[in-house]
Amino acid sequence: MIDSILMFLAEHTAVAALLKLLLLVLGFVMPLASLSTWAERRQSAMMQDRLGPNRANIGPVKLWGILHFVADAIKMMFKEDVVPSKVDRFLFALAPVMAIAPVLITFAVIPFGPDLCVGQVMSVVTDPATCKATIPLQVARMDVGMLFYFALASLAVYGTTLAGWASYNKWSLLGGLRASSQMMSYEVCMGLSLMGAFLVYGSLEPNAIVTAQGSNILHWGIFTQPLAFVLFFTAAIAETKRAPFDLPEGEPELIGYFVEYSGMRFGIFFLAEFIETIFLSAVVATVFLGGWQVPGLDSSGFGSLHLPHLVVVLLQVVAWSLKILMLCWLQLLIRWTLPRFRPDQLMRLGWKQLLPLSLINIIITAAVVLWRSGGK
Amino acid sequence: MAESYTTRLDDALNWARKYSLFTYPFVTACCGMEYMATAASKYDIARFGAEFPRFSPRQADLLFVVGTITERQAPVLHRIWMQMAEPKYVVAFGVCASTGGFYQNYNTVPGCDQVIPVDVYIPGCPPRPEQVLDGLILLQKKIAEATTWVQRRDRKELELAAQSTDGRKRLPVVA
Amino acid sequence: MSVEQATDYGPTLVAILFGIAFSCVFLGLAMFLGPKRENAEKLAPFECGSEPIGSPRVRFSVKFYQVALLFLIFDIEAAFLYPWAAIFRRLSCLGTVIHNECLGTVTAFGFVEMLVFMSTLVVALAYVWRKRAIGWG
Amino acid sequence: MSKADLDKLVAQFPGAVVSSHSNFGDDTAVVTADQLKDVMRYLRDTAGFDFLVNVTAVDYFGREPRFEVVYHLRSMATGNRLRIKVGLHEEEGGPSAEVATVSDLWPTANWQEREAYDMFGIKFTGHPDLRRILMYEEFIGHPLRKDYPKEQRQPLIRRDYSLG
Amino acid sequence: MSTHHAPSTTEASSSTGGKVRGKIGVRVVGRPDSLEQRIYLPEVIRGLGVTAKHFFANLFSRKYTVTVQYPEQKLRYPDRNRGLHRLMLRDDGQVRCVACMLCPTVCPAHCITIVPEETGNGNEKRPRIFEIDELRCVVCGLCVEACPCDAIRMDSGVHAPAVDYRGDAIQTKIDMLKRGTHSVATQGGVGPDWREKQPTVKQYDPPK
Amino acid sequence: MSTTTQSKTGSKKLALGMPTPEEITAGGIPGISARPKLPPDLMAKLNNEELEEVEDIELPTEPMTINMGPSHPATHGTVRIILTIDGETVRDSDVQVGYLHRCFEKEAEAATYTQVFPYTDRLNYVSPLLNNVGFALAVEKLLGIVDRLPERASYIRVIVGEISRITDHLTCLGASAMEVGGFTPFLWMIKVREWLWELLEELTGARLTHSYVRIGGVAQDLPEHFIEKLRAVLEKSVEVLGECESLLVKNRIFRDRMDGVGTISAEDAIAWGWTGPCLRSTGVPYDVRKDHPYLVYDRFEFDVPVGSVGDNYDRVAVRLEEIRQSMRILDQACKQIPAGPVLLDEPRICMPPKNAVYNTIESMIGHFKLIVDGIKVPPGEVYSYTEGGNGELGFYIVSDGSGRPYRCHVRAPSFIHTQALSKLILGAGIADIIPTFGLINMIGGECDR
Repeated sequence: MIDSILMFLAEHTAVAALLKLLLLVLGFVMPLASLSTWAERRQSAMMQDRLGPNRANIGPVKLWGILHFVADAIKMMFKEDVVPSKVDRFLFALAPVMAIAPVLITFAVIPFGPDLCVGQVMSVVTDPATCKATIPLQVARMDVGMLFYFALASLAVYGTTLAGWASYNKWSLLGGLRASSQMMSYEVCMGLSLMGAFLVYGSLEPNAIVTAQGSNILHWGIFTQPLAFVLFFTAAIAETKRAPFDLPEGEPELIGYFVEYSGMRFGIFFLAEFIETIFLSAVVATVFLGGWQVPGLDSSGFGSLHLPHLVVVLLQVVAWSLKILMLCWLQLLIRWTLPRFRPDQLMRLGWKQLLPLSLINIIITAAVVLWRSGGK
Repeated sequence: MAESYTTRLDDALNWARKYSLFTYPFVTACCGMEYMATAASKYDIARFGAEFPRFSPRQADLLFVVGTITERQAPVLHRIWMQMAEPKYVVAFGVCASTGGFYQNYNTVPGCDQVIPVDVYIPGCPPRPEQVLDGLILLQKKIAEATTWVQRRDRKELELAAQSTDGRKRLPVVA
Repeated sequence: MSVEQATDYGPTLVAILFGIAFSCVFLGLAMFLGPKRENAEKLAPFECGSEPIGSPRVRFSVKFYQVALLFLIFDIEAAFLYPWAAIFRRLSCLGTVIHNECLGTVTAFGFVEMLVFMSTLVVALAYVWRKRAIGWG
Repeated sequence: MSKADLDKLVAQFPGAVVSSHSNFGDDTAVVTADQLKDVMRYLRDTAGFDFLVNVTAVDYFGREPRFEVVYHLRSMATGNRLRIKVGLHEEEGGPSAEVATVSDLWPTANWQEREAYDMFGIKFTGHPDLRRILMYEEFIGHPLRKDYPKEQRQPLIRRDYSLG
Repeated sequence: MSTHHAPSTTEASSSTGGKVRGKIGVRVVGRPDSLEQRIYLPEVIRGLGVTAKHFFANLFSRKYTVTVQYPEQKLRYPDRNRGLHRLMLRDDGQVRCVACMLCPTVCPAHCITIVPEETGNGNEKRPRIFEIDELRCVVCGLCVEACPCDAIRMDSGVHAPAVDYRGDAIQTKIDMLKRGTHSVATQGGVGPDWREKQPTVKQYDPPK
Repeated sequence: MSTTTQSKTGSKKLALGMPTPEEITAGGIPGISARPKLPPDLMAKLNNEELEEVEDIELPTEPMTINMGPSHPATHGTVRIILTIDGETVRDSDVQVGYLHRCFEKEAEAATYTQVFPYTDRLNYVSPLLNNVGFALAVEKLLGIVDRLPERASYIRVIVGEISRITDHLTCLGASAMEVGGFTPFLWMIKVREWLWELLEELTGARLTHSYVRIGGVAQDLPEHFIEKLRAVLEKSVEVLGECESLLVKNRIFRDRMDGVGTISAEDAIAWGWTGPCLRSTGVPYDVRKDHPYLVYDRFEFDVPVGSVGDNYDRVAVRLEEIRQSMRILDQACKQIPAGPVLLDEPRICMPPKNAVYNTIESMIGHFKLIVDGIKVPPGEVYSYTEGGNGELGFYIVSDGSGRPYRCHVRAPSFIHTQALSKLILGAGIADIIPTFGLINMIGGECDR
């Protein structure tokens, strides 16, 4: 029964993609994004010696305040939708879509688990290549996967810039301008800093990168490309406009590029930021932390300890989730620790420090790869 | 039957609203120090889900009028209140915002309710964080019971109340 | 079955449609669910509670556009590096590559080619650096 | 404290100093309005009183001269302090009291003179930007004058919501 | 133009007349700029370490957490805390206030309203109406200081509650008497002194 | 309902003598030459010339006028800055204060000297006790009782004043940190402030608006174990301060935000009338406590921290060091404090002890007279100055012999510092306004009074 369903999915990739997308977005990303709004509040509270939201309850159910984000969501949904009279109505409405849709779409290229061997879910699979049919645990597998990611990520800049411009508000305009300059500057660094990893793993396809890293922790990107890890992580936080790079919002300075947005439209920007955090964690996990790989766990199990295929896959999916959670935590820790950059310092950091460093990283990596490929 | 569903929906909405109060702190004066203290670790207004200060009236639900309102400030306050998205609530934080306190002179507004409708008044000069939290809890209660100014206005209760001679409407003593 | 070279773009299309539909549904819901109570002040832009002076639609600093131009140049140049990175091993090997190891002679062709290409990038960067085009208005 | 400075000032400007005293240890010289600028320039450049601590005014309602503008000076080198006062007449319905600005000698006087103008209606001639500073432009009158009632408000906006 | 003190001298002298005093110790604050700081990362990581330490310590043992869960968990206010007003009682349970009008006189906010009436007992008076508008009270405590017969106090240990009608904030005589206790500050007796030791009379116990 | 005064306002504007171009370019006047108020067309011309000087080739851009405040998160709701910006660079600014003008001076004229204390609390509401002390000293100078103050009262005034100074600096630094994005150190600093407030509440009965000092002394003696508790709190505080420092001054990002921003030279600072930590950041070691010692400040050993550059970083560092120095003073004061009365025994000035009021008719009469008429202060004028949280806090009081001040003027350091703001932010970015404004530490209550 299960096998036949899986077989059907293996054959109809579009249906499978939709299902996986629903599973990924509705089952993982959205809950996680919502939860991370709560996590951010609780985590920042813990860092600041306080408790954080813990009151919202439905009858006796309190759930450590998790319900606060439910309240937030419902409230925003039913909040008045103010569209000031002088805004550009179309662009005003388009901006939140442009902010959230690209991030949701790019999740398609992230592999959240290994290929599922149809028909052998309960048995031990030693070589995945021998499977009759597979369902990749990745919505869309493209050989230009990372390029697709960069293309869409740079679309997200439109969301903020349009929001800033369409609002007919000077503060938001400044926020939008800051956002566009910042995101464009760091886009370049981001692409160039990942180049080293592409050189090492010889592919642009995320799943291929993960597979190439293998279960040996020393082959993971963080050890083969430590400089690139730092550069990319920095650039990517800047790209997602999180503190210390949250200049477009920069509340005490500009109030934010979404000054004029109310209710759910504002909520979407709010949510998009958290989704971007998760997405950034996913990319970092994929390229630098071995994606769904578990140290020492091959497709047959831990060394001589053989495990059924389904268990292996589940373990790997869980490992992937844990890596993402950890990276989200790290980002929140950074957010609540560091002060904000100033625009000119931000540009200086991006163009004059990160960019040259990433160029050097490429050259060194290429040289090493060249030297190593001589091999024996 | 349909009515009971809408009541249920309203209850759910009010529940959500009371636990998700994004505040617009209209901080002008001394009370701002206690506002900080309330937001800080010891009293932690975040426990009630009201820790997000939003400096845009579009995104805020609760206007905290913190401190003295002067004649010069009054139009600003009024504009911000007008620009807030519905539903919106107002808390007068401290005696200056409530009645002007001991500033009765040519440039102070004797209470911000001269300019905007107020749902909850918090006494104290400045109020202790405990009093602020009391005020917040009272506001949450009012939201849940749907007796805030905005909710009563939407039900057109205020016009009726203006005509009747309600026993609750005692005038404050003015010396 | 190995990773096929011919990519199936169907799932990608599904993802794009899903992303757009998802966000539009959200937005649409929000538009209709909230109460509406408009007044002239509410529809005016918010500027810290003051009356706005002048319009935000001004010809603002050219610095912002400079960044956009720089981005265009550098990003396009960087885009050429992606395929190079992906096939770097094949470029630097005069034989077949199996498991990341070259079975033939190693050649520095790909490396040198990249250096030449990248030097244009570096020169451009040095130029804008000197011209102080990097920065903020 | 700086009685010597006071004496020197009197010797330098015999016509300008109307009176002087050192009550409560505060050395004070009352000078005439037309020579104020010269006195102040002398004090700043020659006598070493380079720090203008404070400028304010007092309304002695019903007394002549009605207004007094008070300057407090300090010497950063010696720590000596000096108070200079100028009496200003203003007749009911007549032109407002006038005195030369010192904001070109000390930029710090700029706002303080604006404040005195705002609160008392004293005009500082030559001041680059004599606008109201604490009150709003629509306000009529000068609130710190003794004849301005303390509680006379001039609301810009008002609608009483206190009864619901 | 000015001869202000040079910042580099550690003992700049300034010769004001008047009081004798020692030399001024001047300390120039440093502007450390080590390599470690200049390359961002080490100090950033150290900073993250500090906050992470707080995070884990608070997560597992609430080590640094200082939050008071207010409505459930109430702190006891110090004895001198100025809270809600209360009116003290005589031995016979009557209000101590003799309507001398000192407290409305001294109150800078004019929040006290007293309407006196004759007690019919000699020349003594008592308040017919004694109201305090807590929404105007600035909690300065001058009324307590001014009261010549220890009738009004603010040491009730409770704070004024938040209200939703302006009128609800008015404390009436009955409200304030409910919090009152007997005072020993009778004529000829020894009473509590706001300047000396803490009063030893029975404290009002605020309701839980 | 706006009143119909609009039509009359036009005529009230005075025709002003504009400074001639020679006056502007002569520039012998530090500070004021930097930003003359010119007609807009001339201003625009000047700005464009400036632009051409700075950049070689530049397309003409339109300056944008933008309101920062009154209700902007960084302006604390009490100041409005009208900025003319080009990109993010400030080309011109008009700082407008007065949004919190609560008429302290008018209120003081209507209040007895004792009733003024609650008003002084709300001047610089971050360090109320320093204002209390300042006002009390001014009236005491007028009464001629400064030298007769009980010693214990003077020590208590020093102790509460220094605690207040610490809370003032903590709030200033914390808020500045928050505004550049360091929310965590802000909350930690507020945590420390909370400990100090708890102490002050135990002493005075209120957390923030203490109205504790009285003419001739203080209202109440120290409670039991106050000194021990103070020591314990200071010990804890040092630890937290160290942590905050590691997140702020040692952090490169924070340093970058502060270094070289809002720089002012010592000459300019003096010309602009700056005092306090802001003046000291430029290297001028002027501290009223050292230069004109009052109370018992001449008995303590402490240093005056000064900066060397006069930028925002120096203002941060000076304040941090001042917190340490205040702790040093507190430590010495705790050791030296003698026993004795805390209020002058002078029936015409100070309230008699309560049990005397209850028991003796003379005290009762004196008590009534003091409250109804206020303290009778001999006619005269006095200017008294102390070191407030922000600088020289002066009270200029004119008495006509009655129980209420005839005129009570405050020399508010915030007001004077804020004047220089538009000079400091000229040519800086919008992002620089925030720390500069924050570290000038403009306190609405004090600035607008």
